[in-house]
Amino acid sequence: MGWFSKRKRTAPTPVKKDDIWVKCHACTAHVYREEWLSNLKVCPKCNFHDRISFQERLGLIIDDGSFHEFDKDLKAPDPLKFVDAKGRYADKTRQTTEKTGLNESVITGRGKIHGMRVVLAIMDFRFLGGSLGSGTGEKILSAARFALKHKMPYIVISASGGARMHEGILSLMQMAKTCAGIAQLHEAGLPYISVLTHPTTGGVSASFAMVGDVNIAEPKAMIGFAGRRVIEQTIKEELPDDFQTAEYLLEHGFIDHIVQRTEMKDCLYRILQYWSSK
Amino acid sequence: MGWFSKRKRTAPTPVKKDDIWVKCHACTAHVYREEWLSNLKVCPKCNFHDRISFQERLGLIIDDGSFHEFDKDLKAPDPLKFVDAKGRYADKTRQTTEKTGLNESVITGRGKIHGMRVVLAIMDFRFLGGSLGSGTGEKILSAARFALKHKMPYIVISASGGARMHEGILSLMQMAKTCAGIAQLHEAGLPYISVLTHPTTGGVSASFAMVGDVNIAEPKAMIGFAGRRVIEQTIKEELPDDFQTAEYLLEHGFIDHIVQRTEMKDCLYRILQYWSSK
Amino acid sequence: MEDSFDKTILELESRIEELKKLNMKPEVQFDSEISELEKKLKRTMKKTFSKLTPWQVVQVARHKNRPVLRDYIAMIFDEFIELHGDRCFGDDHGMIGGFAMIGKKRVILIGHQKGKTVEDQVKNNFGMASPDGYRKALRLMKLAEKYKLPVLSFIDTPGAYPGADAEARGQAEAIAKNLTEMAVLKTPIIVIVTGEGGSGGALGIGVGDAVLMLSNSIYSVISPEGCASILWRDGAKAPEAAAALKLTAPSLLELGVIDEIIQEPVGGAHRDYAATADAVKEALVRHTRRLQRYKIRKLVEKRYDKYARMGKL
Amino acid sequence: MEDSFDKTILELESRIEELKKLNMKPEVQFDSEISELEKKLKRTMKKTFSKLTPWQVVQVARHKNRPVLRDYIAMIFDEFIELHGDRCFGDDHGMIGGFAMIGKKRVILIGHQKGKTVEDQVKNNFGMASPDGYRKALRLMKLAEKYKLPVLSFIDTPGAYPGADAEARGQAEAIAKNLTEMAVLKTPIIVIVTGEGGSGGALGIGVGDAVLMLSNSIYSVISPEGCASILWRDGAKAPEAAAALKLTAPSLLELGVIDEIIQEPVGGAHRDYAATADAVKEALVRHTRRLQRYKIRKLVEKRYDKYARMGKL
Ligand SMILES: [Zn+2]
Ligand SMILES: [Zn+2]
Repeated sequence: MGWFSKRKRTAPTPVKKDDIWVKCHACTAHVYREEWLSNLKVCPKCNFHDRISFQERLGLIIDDGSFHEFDKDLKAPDPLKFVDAKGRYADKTRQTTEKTGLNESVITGRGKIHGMRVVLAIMDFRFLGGSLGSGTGEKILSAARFALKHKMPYIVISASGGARMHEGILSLMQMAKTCAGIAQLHEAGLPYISVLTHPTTGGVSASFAMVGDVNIAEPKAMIGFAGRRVIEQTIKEELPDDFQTAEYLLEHGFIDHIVQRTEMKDCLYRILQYWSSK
Repeated sequence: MGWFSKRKRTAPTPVKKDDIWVKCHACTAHVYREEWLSNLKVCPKCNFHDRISFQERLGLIIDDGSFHEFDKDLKAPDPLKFVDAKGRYADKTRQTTEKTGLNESVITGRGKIHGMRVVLAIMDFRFLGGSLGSGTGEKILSAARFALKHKMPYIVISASGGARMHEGILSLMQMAKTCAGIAQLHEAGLPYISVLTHPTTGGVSASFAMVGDVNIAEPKAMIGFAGRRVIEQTIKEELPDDFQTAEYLLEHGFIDHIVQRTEMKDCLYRILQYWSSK
Repeated sequence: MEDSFDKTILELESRIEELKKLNMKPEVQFDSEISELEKKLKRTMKKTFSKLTPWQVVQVARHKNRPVLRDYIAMIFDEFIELHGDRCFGDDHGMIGGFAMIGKKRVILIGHQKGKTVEDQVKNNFGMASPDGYRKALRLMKLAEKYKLPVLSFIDTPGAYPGADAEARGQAEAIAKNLTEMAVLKTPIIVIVTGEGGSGGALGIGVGDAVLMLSNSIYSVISPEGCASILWRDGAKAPEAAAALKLTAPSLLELGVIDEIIQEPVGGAHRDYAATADAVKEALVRHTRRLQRYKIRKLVEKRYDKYARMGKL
Repeated sequence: MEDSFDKTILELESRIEELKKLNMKPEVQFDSEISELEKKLKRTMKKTFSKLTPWQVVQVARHKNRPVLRDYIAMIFDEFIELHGDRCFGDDHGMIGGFAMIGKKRVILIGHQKGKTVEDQVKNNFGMASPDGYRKALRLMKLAEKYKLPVLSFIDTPGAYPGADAEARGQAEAIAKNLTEMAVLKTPIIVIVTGEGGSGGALGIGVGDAVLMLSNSIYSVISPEGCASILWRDGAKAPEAAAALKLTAPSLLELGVIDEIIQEPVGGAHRDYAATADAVKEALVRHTRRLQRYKIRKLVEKRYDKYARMGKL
């Protein structure tokens, strides 16, 4: 369930700042960098929706200027004082924060979608592969509590390689913790929409990301529990190309709807009207 | 879903009163009639549990003298004034009653299992193949209401070829009617145990028989929705021998427990202790 | 269609069609003939359809051009956001559903999808749903309960899919569970039979506070052919069986199984999609509005009472 | 077991065994030697097991003779009525459950079944449950809720089964659903980790009001081998990873993830089934009794609060 193992098979976009080409992860086509960027990092050849930053996502979903962030200063704790071959986990998070400006793998807050008030969590893969740390879980739960208290819909946009092994068992416990928050929304009859983007795997797929009233995915997003290589070792054969894609999960009954990035905002708005109409 | 079509593949035991042999439906072995009868109509070779009358069943389940029958005089109505090639449905039911002493395909009542009070419904295949008529549904629902009112556990022992087409749509509606009764028991937290005996198919399998808190079956009972021949015509290939047996359903997750006829009473008692203990 | 009750109608229709084509050319003029034929067609149609036998109604209910669910969605609903999957095994195409808007009402829509093209029909199993389909429908009904949305359920199926895999994955369990859950679902359920109401496969999404039926649709415990081959030992006796089974809307209304008949245009739904859709929409909106006035507890109580009375004559 | 921390112990045990066999013959007499060796064994065992490294604990937790769920069922429970199936797809043998009686308490028991014989292990997938297993467990927990029975959940799994079919049928969904439902299940849940608590596969039945752990069991987000091969890029660094992951009972108690450690007999559970079973039984009965005193609403509130605090340091 570690995000590192996942990161290997979803290597970062091999784009150097000065490259004019981008190679698509999904279809391996080479695309003009400019074209790809202006297309919101969606491959014009195969429609693969690559990762985007939370800022980009926010701009696509939330009305300009309406976002108020929660727990902005909450930093990833280091409960295990974890040290591995490369050094201290605490140093790693600090360096990541310096590099990305992110304190954790999720940003939470409230905002408006076409004027409708929502609570929102957006995961960002740049922070340790979007892994599920104690800070991640805390923020996701705390936003759920806000939604519960103010009777607002809750939307979580996932992008994660899974658990964060540097926080050991406490990373695992975030699965239970976040699901407890979702369970309360379910009991209160409040909408919870899960948006699964590339990639949503491991512990995140096996917790809050999979229990939406509606599960929406972006085209070709990789979504699954176990890693592809682990599965191939288990079953001793190669997996089909579409295995663990959004389309595969749709066919197998776990995704309600696959939506283009550009249409996500409208889609969320339209769906939530079915709740807010009362 | 008609019981007639089913009856064909589960032809009545080819026993003439004067025969000393019985041929087992399941393994086709020839068994001494006396041995078979003293073994409660269970094949000593393959353990197939053949059909028994409600009187035999009652004796095996309910404490002697504790049974009080409900709706004893309720007779099968003829809502459609149904007439087929062989004549009037009303005549058919009358003749069946004369022959079997049964007014409907189910007998309901209250009684005791090792001193514990229960409400019970026992289907009897002799009455028009245990088909689900309006009288059947009425009695099953009415017994469920008694259980609800008196906060007692409810046990239904099914044996049915399915719907009773002579009552047309009203036979179908008994599926909804009986399930409504079971739904109320579920909501009230009252136990409902379903016992599936040979055969439980069609409309009965697709209603009250399949939604027990615990579904118990007798060994080798045929249980299924569609008829075997219909399925073979659909898929254009032969089905495995164990298809639609209790054992097959256990493997596929729909039966909790397969229990010998002789142990059914103790099994029901032990299970219901898990509710009555409070 | 072995039955040729509409032979005259079909002939008239094709002649009118021909003449209309010819009429396009400037050198000919068939206006009066067309008008004559159209009057005749109208008379014949009215006469024929006013006294269809049950077996003829079966033919109309199964007509290859009869509108299917996706037609109604396009014609009646202002929005449809399809939701997929049973969250367990698969996404059945023979049973579809999602959020939908009818008039100003937001609802959860579920229903069988028969398909019209061969490709569609294969994908949808001719509207015969699998356990995954019934489980998807139940999931959406539970969502309706949570979001306090009424459920509109469209029935049009020859029956639940009788395949080996459907049995293995619990066709019986899936239908039984739906019947049990629908009996106590805490939101209004409006059911409409638009074509074939085939046995347990229909009832599996058919328990409702209001059950409506198009005038030429059928609802039966078994197909007339199946019934005939068993009780008459002759599949050709299907017309007799169709009559005996009382599977037409007026009989079902009398038996208390349905609550209202929605009149189709003369000639059947397949001859006038627009008028059919209008009638369906009006009825659905009216019943939705009516049922939403009830307190939920009262609604569920009435639903229970209704089913408890079924067959109690 | 690459680690030979118990080499001396094993040697002593086998020598004692030998001498005892010889001692059966009348012509020899090794009583005093045996007694000497037994004392030494006891001392060594106590010393070794009082300061096991995390990696050594991993070895003990995975020991091939360590009691599995069916052993506990035989030793601890006065009755077990196994219930089968998820009512949807299958009956997973890697996850079992049913009605069970412990002392005078009636409960619903669920848990991973690892198996000991090769045949068993294949049947049970070495205690790696499939989606069907998690769904069966949830069904039984819902039954517990209805019958007002406490749930006892036994964890012993390397992880959820990582097969292609398990993915196709929704391993992620099944676990996620369990976590969500267990968070608000209206009956006491007592969890015990008896061997390996492997990641999401363990947590999938691991949300509880009381979470207990046998002293030589482990509970981790990833196997030490997996962690080492990723973070150390060398699977042989598993001992380092085991230490870093803090996967032993005392660490987990300190982190607030578990509520109590059940002390195993010196030498580990596999050396003394009876004493282990007694300790497990005592703890389970005690916590069941304690938790049954709460009002359900209060119990669920406390459960929520507990998980809401996880990792909030
Ligand atoms: Zn591409
Ligand atoms: Zn036999």
